[in-house]
Amino acid sequence: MSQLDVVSLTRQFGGLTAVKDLSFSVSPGAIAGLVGPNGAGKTTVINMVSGIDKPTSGTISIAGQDTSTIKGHEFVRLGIARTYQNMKMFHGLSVIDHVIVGLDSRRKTTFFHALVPNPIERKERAAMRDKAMEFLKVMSIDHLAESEATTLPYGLQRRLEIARALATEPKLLLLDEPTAGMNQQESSEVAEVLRGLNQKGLTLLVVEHNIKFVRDLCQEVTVINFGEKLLSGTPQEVFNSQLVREAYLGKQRDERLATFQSLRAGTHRNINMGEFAS
Amino acid sequence: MSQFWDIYGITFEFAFVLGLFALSAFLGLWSGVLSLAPIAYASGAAYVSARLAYDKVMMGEANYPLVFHLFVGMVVGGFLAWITSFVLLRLGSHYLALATIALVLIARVIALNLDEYTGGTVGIPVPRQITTWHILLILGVVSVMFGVLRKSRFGYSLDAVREQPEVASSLGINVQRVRRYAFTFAGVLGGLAGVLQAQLVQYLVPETLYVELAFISIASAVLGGAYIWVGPIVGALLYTAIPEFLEPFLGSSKNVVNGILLVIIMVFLQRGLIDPRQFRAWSLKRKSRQTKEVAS
Amino acid sequence: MGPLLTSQKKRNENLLNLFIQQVLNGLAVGSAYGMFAMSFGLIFATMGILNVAHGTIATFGAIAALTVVENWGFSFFPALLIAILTGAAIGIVTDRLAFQPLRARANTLGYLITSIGVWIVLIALGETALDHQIKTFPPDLLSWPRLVTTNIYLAPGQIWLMIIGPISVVALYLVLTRTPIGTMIRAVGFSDVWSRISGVSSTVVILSTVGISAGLAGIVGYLSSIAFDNVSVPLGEGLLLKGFAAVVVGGFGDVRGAFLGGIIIGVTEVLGAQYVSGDFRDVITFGLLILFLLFRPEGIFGEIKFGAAR
Amino acid sequence: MVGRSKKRVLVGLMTAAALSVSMFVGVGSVSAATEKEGGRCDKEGDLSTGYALICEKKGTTLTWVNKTLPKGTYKVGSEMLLSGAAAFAGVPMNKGVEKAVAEINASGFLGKGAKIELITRDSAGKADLALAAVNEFVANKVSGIICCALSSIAGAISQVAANNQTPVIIDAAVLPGLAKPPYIHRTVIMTGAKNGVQWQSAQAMVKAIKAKTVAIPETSDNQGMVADAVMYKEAVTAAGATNVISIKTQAADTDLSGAASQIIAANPELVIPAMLGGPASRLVKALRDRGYKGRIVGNYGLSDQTNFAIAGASLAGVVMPVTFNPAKPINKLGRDIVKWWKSENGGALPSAYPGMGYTAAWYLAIAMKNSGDGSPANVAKALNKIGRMDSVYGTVRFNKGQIELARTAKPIFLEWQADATQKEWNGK
Repeated sequence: MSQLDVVSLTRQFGGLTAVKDLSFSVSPGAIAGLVGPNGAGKTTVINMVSGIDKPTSGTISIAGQDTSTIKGHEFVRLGIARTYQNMKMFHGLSVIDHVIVGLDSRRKTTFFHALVPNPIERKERAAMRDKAMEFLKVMSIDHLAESEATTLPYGLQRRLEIARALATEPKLLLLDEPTAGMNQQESSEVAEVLRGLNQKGLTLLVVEHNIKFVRDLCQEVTVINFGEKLLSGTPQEVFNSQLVREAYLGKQRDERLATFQSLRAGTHRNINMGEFAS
Repeated sequence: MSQFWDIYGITFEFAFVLGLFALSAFLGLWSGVLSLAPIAYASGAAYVSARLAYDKVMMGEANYPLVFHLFVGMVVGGFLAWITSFVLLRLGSHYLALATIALVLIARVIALNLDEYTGGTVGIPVPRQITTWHILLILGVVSVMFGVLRKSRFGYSLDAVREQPEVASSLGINVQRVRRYAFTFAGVLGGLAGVLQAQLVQYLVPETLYVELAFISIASAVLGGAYIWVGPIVGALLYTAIPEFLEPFLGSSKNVVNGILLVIIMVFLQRGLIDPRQFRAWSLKRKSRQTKEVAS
Repeated sequence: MGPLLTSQKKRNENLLNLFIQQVLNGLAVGSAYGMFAMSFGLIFATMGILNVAHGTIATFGAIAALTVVENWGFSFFPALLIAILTGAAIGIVTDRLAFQPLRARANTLGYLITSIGVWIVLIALGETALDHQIKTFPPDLLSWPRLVTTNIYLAPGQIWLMIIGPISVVALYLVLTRTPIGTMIRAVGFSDVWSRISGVSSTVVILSTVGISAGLAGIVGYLSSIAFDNVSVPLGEGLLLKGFAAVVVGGFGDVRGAFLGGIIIGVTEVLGAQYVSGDFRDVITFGLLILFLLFRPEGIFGEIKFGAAR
Repeated sequence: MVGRSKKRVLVGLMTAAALSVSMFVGVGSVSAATEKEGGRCDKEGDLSTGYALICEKKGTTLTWVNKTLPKGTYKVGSEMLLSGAAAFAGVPMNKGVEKAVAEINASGFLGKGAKIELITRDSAGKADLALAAVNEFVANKVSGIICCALSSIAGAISQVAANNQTPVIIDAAVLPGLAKPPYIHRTVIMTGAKNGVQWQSAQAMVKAIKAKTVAIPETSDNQGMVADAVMYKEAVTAAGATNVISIKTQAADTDLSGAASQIIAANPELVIPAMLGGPASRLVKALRDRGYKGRIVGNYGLSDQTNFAIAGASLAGVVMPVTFNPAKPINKLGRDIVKWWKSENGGALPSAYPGMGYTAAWYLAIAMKNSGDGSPANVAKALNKIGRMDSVYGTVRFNKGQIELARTAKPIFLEWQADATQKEWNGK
């Protein structure tokens, strides 16, 4: 049984088809890559897999369970966590607070515990702080626990984002362009971190257009363009293919259309301007 | 001091109650929702409480105790908020803001037309039972609640939902439920504040709790800082105190100065007067200075 | 039998005439609400500004026109131009002073609060300008066209509302859909990021949007104050409250919807007062509002066509 | 159904409470000793020199005010509508109050070196601001408070002031039952009372034109106007009208053309708007524009000169009862007020509002003078002893804290002319 099975996935926005009849799967314990030029529909796919968006047709199964009737916030229970291309930090919250938010699904207190001072709440709060600190240590950012998250450098924010996702104790971690806006040095650090997590048993699905990063990190790769699958296989097979090269050479073409699609998709909220600078 | 309190006591009482209204507006903002609806719930709650008191008094009986009225206010406010939340929270943010304004307009029309119960345009007298101490006590209790809330699981959820609802959802937070809780709790607070406001004015007409108060409570919350509960209270105090302070000097042209002040504050302090981020920055700076000193 | 039948027929005729008269009254006031809702909605959809001072801008359009008519003997059309220019000028000045400084971290809430500040100031200034009175335009300003039959009467102001209302919808719709500046306005409504990518100068777009919207508010203030004999601060406040309602009914994402919303509110209001009860008039209007909130929360035209809500 | 009928009874009680006392105390039913004694003391004083009749003790002769206040400053609180929708009335009223206080201080009326310090607060018609102002006044130990143009606010304020034993002079709010001695007094003439001048004007017109169908449009969200509409209906029915049509409008209505069409379709011979001045004149214009040919009877709000700026020549033929005719003041006091107003306002005639403020302030000042020490409690006592005083309305008397025109006072019915003047109605 695969960790993730995507079958005939299609997503349309009005007249635009962002993803078309896409199928692929991720084996348990693997580091998988989903690759394609900007605007190929990668983020749309990951949005659907993480429950933020619903497919127009097709099915997504996580560890064998069909997700079509599952609500967005319940995907956590299936062991899905994700990061974002543009990170989406909570303004005004400190680093440790971000991880505490990630721990929400593990908390036992209810709304009514939140109104009156009570020992149950206090105890849980302390426990959550300790727990959050562990995740910060895993990502080696525990010394920044009290800093304002949005003031951190790019690379550290990325680590924090992964820590926040790990706090939900996922089995499958989805990473949307984890190296966006990073230099070579930072990219390889991230790759190192991810490898470490994978060794502890976490399955990873990395969405990227940085080919080198994917080639070095991933064991299985699926390439999509204009929402459709070009091919899938091992990195060697995929990246030597003529088809993929062409797709990448032509990647600048219609970039604006692609941006437009992501805008339509409602994912433009905090668009990272660096993305479009090239 | 006593002289001062005699003169300005009632102003402070109104300011504290405005603080409660501002807190209920703040709760909406905290969950990422711009809602003026608490005033509509306050109106409903105040009318129910006033009517109950009126019936008692007209029958020559003793009024219900204050606690009863406060309880009624909270229950009515919370119930109305909970019921309407199912419709309102479906709406997108812009529509929601408009729809809640519409709700306040609707509340007035209902109050005018249920004149058998509300007295219509004539209004309904409200016996005053509260003292300044009651109001302070209530505000104190509510403040403590907000203090606890902020660091609780629910407070974190609210922070996350306000900043990044999508992320919150993918972290397992039920965004709609968090918003509904906040919305209902805002209704409870609104109902409570509505009963207090009616008792302060001692008379209830449909315009006592209307659009203007809705805008003022939102403005107070934002002016004081809509990122921590202290903000709305400070905002409400300022919003009440500034005109009172300007009145002797400016007379009726005080309104122009008031308006300009509001714009200036918003332009230069976009996060309001009380900004927790600023505090964190200061405390971090102090800490780092201390560590430096230790190191050297 | 003969005379009885005739009187019955005459009575039916009178009832029909009354109905037509009231529908026309409703269309006139609805046209005012609709135009206002359109201008209010445009600025809300495009820039996220829920401008509560918008009604007072309409009042200022009327005040400025009244001033030039009374002092310099302006006629109808030049005064209309003055109303438009005044509305647009106040809109642009308040935008530069109060809204522009917030734009870097644009959010609806900040705009709302500053617009409350602007509102307070404009009301105080308007009351001073009018010396706390209600005023009207001299009757000889506008004496045509006038519709008078035995049973139906429409004042020239009402007729102009009914003429300019639909014209302004069509014009605004065409401007937004067929012209480069309209495309840019929609793009800004869609996402300011998108417009930045496509190299649209946001200042030009913002100023044109504010100018069009506030200028339209000036027109509404001017025409309504003529049609309803009411140059006063409450005129604008009334337009604002009904404008909220119209925008909820019609939706603010589409100028046609907003206008239609205003027409629906206007006609319901007048017919409700005539055939149900003046006391229940607002109940009917706001009942309609609740129905729309329940069953058609995104307005008549449903899907948002122009500015996407951010 | 039982519950519902019980509710109705309660509402009845509620309304009765609101309408109590003075609704049913019309002109001519004055009881107290003041009237009897007044027969002997009918030489009227001139207020501007500081006289009013005081009934020191029930059953004794009315006497002139003869006490004075010791040297010092005596505070008076004044809650006014200087901004907001009702400022059109509040601003001139405030000028009347200020004028009276200036006269009182300049003439040394209260006593040598005794002066009034006026504390004016703008409530903009908001109950919370008004209450805050009253509390401030009470804390400042004012001798008395002049206030309240809106009935809804008057109720709340009166309660607070009475609890603090501070006298209140209501200058404009007309809801029946607001005057409640010893602390709450009212100096606005209840023209809307049963058998009052409005009642008389409506009946006179119905009889003059033998009207059968009468339309009564009302401002249905203003409690004073709603009460007026009820009174009008009773009056015209009693005078012989058989078909009375009620039309509801609201104070903030943008458009009155619907209401006008509705009235015209009903084809009445007489329209009596129970509406505020501004909307009433807008309705008159809308009616005349639509070809309404019948008669119109208004209230004093319609007599204000500013209405001509709204309705113009459409007002011609509109008849309204007034208690003060600025074009033809009945006494020196009235002439002085008109002269003063004209000189301050480029020759324009005053509305009724400055006279209302002026009267309220003088009423309070007379009581302050007679209180001996200016303390609120004694001022309240002194207020209750004022039997008659001179005013712009002529000699007025006080009955249970409510001002009334003397029984002999002939109502003045004015008729608008097409040239913006007003003449006394000839009864046709």
